[in-house]
Amino acid sequence: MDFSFTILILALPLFSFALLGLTSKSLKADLAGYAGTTSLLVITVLSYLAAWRYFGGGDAEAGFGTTIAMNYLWLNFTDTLQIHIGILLDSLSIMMLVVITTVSLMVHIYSLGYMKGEKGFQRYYAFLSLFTFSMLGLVVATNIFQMYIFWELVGVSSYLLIGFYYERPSAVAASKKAFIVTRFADLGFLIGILMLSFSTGTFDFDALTSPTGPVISQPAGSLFMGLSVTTWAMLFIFMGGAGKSAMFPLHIWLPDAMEGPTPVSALIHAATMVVAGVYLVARLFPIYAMSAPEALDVISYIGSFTSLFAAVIACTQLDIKRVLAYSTLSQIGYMMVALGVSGYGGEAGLGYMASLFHLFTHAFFKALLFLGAGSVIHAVHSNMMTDMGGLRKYMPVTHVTFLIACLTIAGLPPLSGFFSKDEILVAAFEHNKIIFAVQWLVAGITAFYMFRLYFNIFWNRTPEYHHAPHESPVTMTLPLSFLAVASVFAGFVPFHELVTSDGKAFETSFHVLVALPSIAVALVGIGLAYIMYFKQNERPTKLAASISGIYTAAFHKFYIDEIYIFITKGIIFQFISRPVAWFDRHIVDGTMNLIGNTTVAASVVIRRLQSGKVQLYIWFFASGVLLLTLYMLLQ
Amino acid sequence: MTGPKIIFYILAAAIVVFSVLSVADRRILRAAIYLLFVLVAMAGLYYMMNFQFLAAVQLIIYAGGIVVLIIFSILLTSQINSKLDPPKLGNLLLGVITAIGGIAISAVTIVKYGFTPANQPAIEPTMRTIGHQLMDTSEYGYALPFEVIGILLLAALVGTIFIARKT
Amino acid sequence: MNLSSEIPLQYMLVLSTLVFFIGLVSIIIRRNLITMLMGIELMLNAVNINFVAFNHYLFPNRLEGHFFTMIIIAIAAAEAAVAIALIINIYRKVGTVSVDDIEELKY
Amino acid sequence: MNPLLLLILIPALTMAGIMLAGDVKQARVISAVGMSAQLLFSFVLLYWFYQLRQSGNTDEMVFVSTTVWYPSLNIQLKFGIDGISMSMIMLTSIVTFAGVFVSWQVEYLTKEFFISLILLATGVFGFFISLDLFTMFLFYEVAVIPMYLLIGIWGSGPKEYSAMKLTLMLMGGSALLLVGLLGIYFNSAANGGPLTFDLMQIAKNGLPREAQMFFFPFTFIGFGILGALFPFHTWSPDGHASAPTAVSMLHAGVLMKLGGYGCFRVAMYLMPEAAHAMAWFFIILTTVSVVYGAFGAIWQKDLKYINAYSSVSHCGLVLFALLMMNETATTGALLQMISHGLMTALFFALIGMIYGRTHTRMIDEMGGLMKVIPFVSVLYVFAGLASLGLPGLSGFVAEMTIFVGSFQNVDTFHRVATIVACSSIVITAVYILRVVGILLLGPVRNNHYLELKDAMWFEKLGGVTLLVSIMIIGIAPLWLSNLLREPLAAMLNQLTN
Repeated sequence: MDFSFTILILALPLFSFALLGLTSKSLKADLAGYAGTTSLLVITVLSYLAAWRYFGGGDAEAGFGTTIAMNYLWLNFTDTLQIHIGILLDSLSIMMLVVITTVSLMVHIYSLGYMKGEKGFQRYYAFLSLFTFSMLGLVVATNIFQMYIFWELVGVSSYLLIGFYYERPSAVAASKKAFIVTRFADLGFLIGILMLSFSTGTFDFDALTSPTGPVISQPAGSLFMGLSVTTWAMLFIFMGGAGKSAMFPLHIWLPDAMEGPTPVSALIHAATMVVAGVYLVARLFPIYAMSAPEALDVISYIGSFTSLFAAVIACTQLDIKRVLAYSTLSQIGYMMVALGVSGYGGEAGLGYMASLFHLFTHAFFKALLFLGAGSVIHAVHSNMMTDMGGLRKYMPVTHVTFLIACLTIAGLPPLSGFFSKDEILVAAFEHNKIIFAVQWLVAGITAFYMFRLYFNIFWNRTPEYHHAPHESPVTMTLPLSFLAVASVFAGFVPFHELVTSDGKAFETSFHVLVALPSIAVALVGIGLAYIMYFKQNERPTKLAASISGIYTAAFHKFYIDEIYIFITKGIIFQFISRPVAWFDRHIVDGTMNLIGNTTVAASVVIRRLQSGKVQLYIWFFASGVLLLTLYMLLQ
Repeated sequence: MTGPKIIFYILAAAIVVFSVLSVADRRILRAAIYLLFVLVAMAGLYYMMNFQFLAAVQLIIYAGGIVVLIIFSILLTSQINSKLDPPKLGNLLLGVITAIGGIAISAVTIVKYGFTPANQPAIEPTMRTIGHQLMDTSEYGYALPFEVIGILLLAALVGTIFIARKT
Repeated sequence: MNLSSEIPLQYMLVLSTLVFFIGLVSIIIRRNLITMLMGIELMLNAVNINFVAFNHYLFPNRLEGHFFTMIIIAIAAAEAAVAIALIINIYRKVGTVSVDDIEELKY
Repeated sequence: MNPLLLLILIPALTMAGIMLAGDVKQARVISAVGMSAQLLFSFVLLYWFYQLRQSGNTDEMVFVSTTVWYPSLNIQLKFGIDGISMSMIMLTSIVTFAGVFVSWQVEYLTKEFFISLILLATGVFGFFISLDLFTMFLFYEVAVIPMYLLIGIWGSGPKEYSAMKLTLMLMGGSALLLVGLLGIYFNSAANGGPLTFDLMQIAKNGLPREAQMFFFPFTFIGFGILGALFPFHTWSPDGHASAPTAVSMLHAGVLMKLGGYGCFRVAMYLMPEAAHAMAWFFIILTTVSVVYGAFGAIWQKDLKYINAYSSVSHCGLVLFALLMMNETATTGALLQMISHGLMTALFFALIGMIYGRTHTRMIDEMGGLMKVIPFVSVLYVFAGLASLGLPGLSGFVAEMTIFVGSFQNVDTFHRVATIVACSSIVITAVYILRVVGILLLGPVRNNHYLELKDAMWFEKLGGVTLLVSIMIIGIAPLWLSNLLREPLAAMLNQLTN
C-alpha cells in the first residue's frame, strides 16, 4: 500500500504556519481563519484516508504491521546514531492521527466563532497550525529523537498559545511556568534518550521495540543502584512523559495553562499534547514491559496517585477551567495506570489497549467539555462558577452536549467513557487490587465533581447577568454537537482488534463484577452532587467547614505551587543564582581587577623613580655602567 | 726631559686644570672660555701625535664653531655677571664620588693592561691619504660614513632651524 | 714623529679618563643646561683623545681612529647645534635654562 | 593567485574605499558593498570548495599556497582551508555583513568606525585561513587591537574601563599564547626537520611529550580566554556591555570563536598527548562554565550582561565538547560555534536596536515591547528560542550533537559532566523566558514607548540575514554537519593515537 501521501499531513500545517506567520497582519483575519481551517480539513481527510487504508488493508488476526511511509536522514551523529525525519504508520500512530486531526479540526472551526474579533487572530491560527504540525510530527516519529524534536516543538507551541494574551501578566507567567516545567522534564527525557541510545546504538523505534530485536532480547547487564541501565533510561524517559502529561509532581503547569484561550485548552491541554506522555510510554511499551518492569510499576503508582490527588483538588476548585484541568490530570492518571498494569501481547496487553482506548474516548469528551466550558465563558465572560448558574435556559445546545460529556466522563453505559474506563478497571483488578480500589474510588469522585460543575453551571441559582447570556454561534455549536456524537459512539470502536500491544487482535470479555460497582459508585457520585448543588443550599459550605483542614489544603492544591515557588525563587534564584552573580562580580572579576589594581599600585611606587631630575638619571646611568664594569672586571 | 715630554706635560696639565676650572667656575662665560682652552690644548695633543689635519679640524670646528655657539647661547640666555647657583651638596657628593670611583676603576684597568705596541710601519696622515680614504669605497674607505654624516648634518641643520624659528 | 718612545700610551688614556669624569661631574652638579652641554663636550673630547691615541700607538698603519674622531667632531657639531637650538627655544618658552625647572615630562 | 587572498583583499580594498569616501553616506555604502561582496565571495568559495571535493580532491587542506616570508626563522605565509575553516569563513562573512547594516546609523566618526570594524573582520578572516602559527598569531592580534578603539571610542557606559579590561585580558591571553606558540616552534624540530611554524608540518612531525605537557596549558588557556573559559571570562560581560552593537556582534559572534577554533586547531591538534592528559581538568572548568554562566545570567538585569553570561555558558559548551575528543562531540562543538555565533550576533543586534530606541538596557525598566516594536520583538523571541535549543533552529542541532557525542565516552566522569552540562538547557530556558516575559510581553510599562518606531530596513536586513542562517542550519543541518565532519576523521586520528 502506498502511504506516501501522508507526507502532506506534515507538510500542510507547516506550510499554513509559514504562510500565516509571514503574512500575519497583511492577511485579513477571516481569510486567515478559513485558510487554517481548510488546510486542517484536508489533513483530517488525509488522516482518515490513511486510517481506512491501513486498517482496511491489514488483517486484524495476523496483526497490523508497521509501515514507514518516508524517512529522510536529517542529521547523523555517529554511523549508527542518526536522526531521521520520517513517518511511521502503525495502529498506534494512525489512531493518534485520527484523534488529533479530528479534535484539531473541531477546535479550528470552533475558534472561528470563539476568537472572532480578537487581536492577533492570524497569529492564533498560525500557532494552531504550528501546534498541529508538531503534534502530528510527534506521533508519526520513526525514531525517538524525531519524537524529541517534535516534543520540544509541541512544548513551544503550547508556550506560545498559553501566552497568547501576552499583555496579561498571568498568561505570561503561566506560559513561562509551563515551558520551564516541561523543559525540566525534557531534560530527563533527553538523558533517558542518551542512555538508551548509547546502550542500544540506535534511535529507531523499529529496532528498539521489536520484541525479538537485540535491545529487548539482550538486556543490559550492568546494574546501578539495583536497577539495570535500561530501567534507569526508561525511568528518565518517563520523566519526560510525566512532564508533558502533567503527572504528579510535575503537574503544576497544567492548571495554570488554562490562561490560554479556551479552545487551546481543549486542543492542547486536554485532548492531544498532554496525552503525549501516554503516547510515549505506549510507543516504547515493549521495552517497558519486557526490560524495565520496575519502571512500569513506578508509572502505575504515579498514575494512580495523580488521578486520586487531582480528583480531590477538582472537587474544590471554583474556576471551571481549572476543574476541567484537574479532571484531565485525573483521567491521564487513569491512562498511566492502565499502561502500568499492563503486560505485553495478547490478553495480557489489556491495559495497554484500555489505556489507548481511554485516550481515544477521553480526547473527545474532554475536548467537548472544554469547548462547552468555552461556550459558557463566551456567554458569561467569566471563568468562575460563582458567576454562573441556571444557564440551561439560555444555552440549550451547550447544555445538552455538556450533559452528555459529563455522563460520559462519569462512566455511565453505554457512553464511550464507560467502556474505556471499565477496561482500565478490569486490567487494574487483575494486576493490583489496591490500585483497582483507588481507581474505583476516583471514578466516584469524578462523577461527583463533574456533576458539581454541571449543576453549578446549568442549574442552581441564576445570578444577575449584565447581558442575558445567549447561545453561541453555529461555528461553536457545530463542533460541540459533533463531539457529543463522537463521545456517545466512540465506545463502540473495536479497539481490541485495532490497537493492541503486539498489533494482534484479542478477545475481551465483559466483567460484571467490575462494571457494576463502577456504575454504582458513579451513580452515588452523581447523587451526592445532586443533593448538594442542584439547588442553592447550605450543604456545601457546611460540609466544607466540617472538613476544613482537607478542604483548605485541596483548595490550595495541596500547596504544591508554593513548594515549587520556594524551590525556584527561594533556593535556585536566591541561593544559587544570586550568589553566583555576586561571586562572579566580586570574586572572579575582583581577582582580575585586583591584578590590574596591583599593577597600577606598583607602578605608582615605581614611577617615583622617574622624578624628572635629569641629573639623577645621568648619575644612575653612570654609576650603573661603572658597577657593571666593576662586575665584569672582578669576574 | 725631552722636548715632546715637556710639551705633553704642559698640554696635559692645561687640559686637566682648565677642565676642572670650567666645571668649577660659577661664572658661566668664564667656564666657556676655559672650555675653549681645553679644546685648544687638545688640538695641540693631536698635533703632537702627528694628526695635523685633525688638529686643524679641532681648532676650526670646536674652538671656532662650537664654543662660539655656546658663548652666543650663553649671551642669549643669561646675564654676563650672573653667577650660577652653587651645586647641591647631594649632587656634588654623588658626582664627585662617582667620578673618583670611575677614575679609579679606569686608571687601574689602564695601568694593569699590557698594550702591545705596534710593529707595522706607520703611514703618514697626509691630506692626500686622508682625502683618498675618505672618498674610497673599498676596504678602509670611508665614503659611506662620510655621506651618512653629510645627511646627518643636513638633518641637524634643518632640525635646528625648525626648532629655533619663531612660531 | 713617534711619541711612543717618549710618552707611554697609558698617560694619554689616564688623561682622557680624567677629562671624561670631569665632564661627568659637570653634568651631574651643574643645573644650567649650557654648562651641562659643555660637560658633554668635554666627555666627547675625552673619547676623541682615546681614539686618536689608540690609532697612533697601536695601529699606526691605519687611520680608523682618525676618521672616527672626525666623525665624532662632526656629530658633536650637529649635536651642539641642535642642543643649543633646543635650549634657546626652551628659554623662550620657560624663561629659564635650569633643568630643575624643566620636568614636565616626568611620570 | 590563491583565491583565499581575496578574503583579505576585499576588506582591504573596502577600507581604502572608505578612506577615500567623501561623506558618511558614501562610507556606509562602500562598506555595505564591500561586505556584500565578501559574503558573495564566501559563497563562491564554498561552491569551489564543494567542486574540488567532488572532483576527488581529498587533501586535508585545499587552496594551499606557501610563500616564505621571513626565511631565517622559517616564517611562512601559508594559507589553506578545510571544511571547518570554510564554515567559519561563512560565519564571519554573514556576521560582518549583518554588523555593517546594523551599524548603519553610527554618527560619530563614521569612516573610522567602519574602517576599524572591517579591520577587525580582516583579522578574523586572516586567522581562519592561516596555516602558519606565526601568521595566525599576527592576524589574531590584528583582530584584537581594533576592539580597544571600537569600544573605547564608540562604546557606551564605562567604556574606557571596559575597553581596557577587555583588551588587557585578551592581551594577557595573547601573552600566554605567544609563549605557547614559541614553545611549539622551538620544539617543532625535535623529531627531525627544520624549526617551523607550519601547522600541518608540526602536526605531522609531532612534538615531544614533555614539551606538550608544558606548553599545552599556555596555548589552551591563551585561546581559552578568548573563548570565555571560566574563570577568565569576566572581560566578556563588561566588554560587551560597553561595546557598540556591531562590535558586540562581531566579538561574541566571531572573535570568541577564534578561541574555540584555536583551542582545537592549535592546542589540541598539535599537542594530543597533553590534551589527553589534561582534558579532565579543563572538562571540569568548562562544565563549571556551562552551568555557572547560565546561573549567572538568571540574576542579571542588563540585557547585554544576560547575553554575555549566556555566551559564557554556550562557549563553555564548545570547549567542553572539544575536550570530549570524539568525532560527534567535536562536530557538535563546531556546530555550536557557528550556531552560537549567529545567534548571539542576532541577540546583540536586537539589543542594540532596543537600546537605540528605549535608551536603556535594564529589563525591569521596559516591558510590553512586543506590542510596540513587533518586528524586533519577534526576532528576539526567535533568538531566544534558538538559544534555549528549540528544534528547527540551530542551537538544538548543535547542543544535541554535543550531548550525544559526549555521552559516547563511557566512564563515569564524562557521563556526570555531560549530565551536568545537559542541565544547562533548563537553566537557559529559565533566563531566556524570564527576559522574554519581562521585556517583550506583559503590558507596556512606559507610555513613551508607545511612540517607538519598529525596525528600519537596514536593521531588518541585518536581523533577517542572521535569522535565516539560523533557520537554515536548524532545519537542514546535515550539509553543515558533513562539511564540518569531513576533516575531523583525520584530525581526531591524530588526537586519539
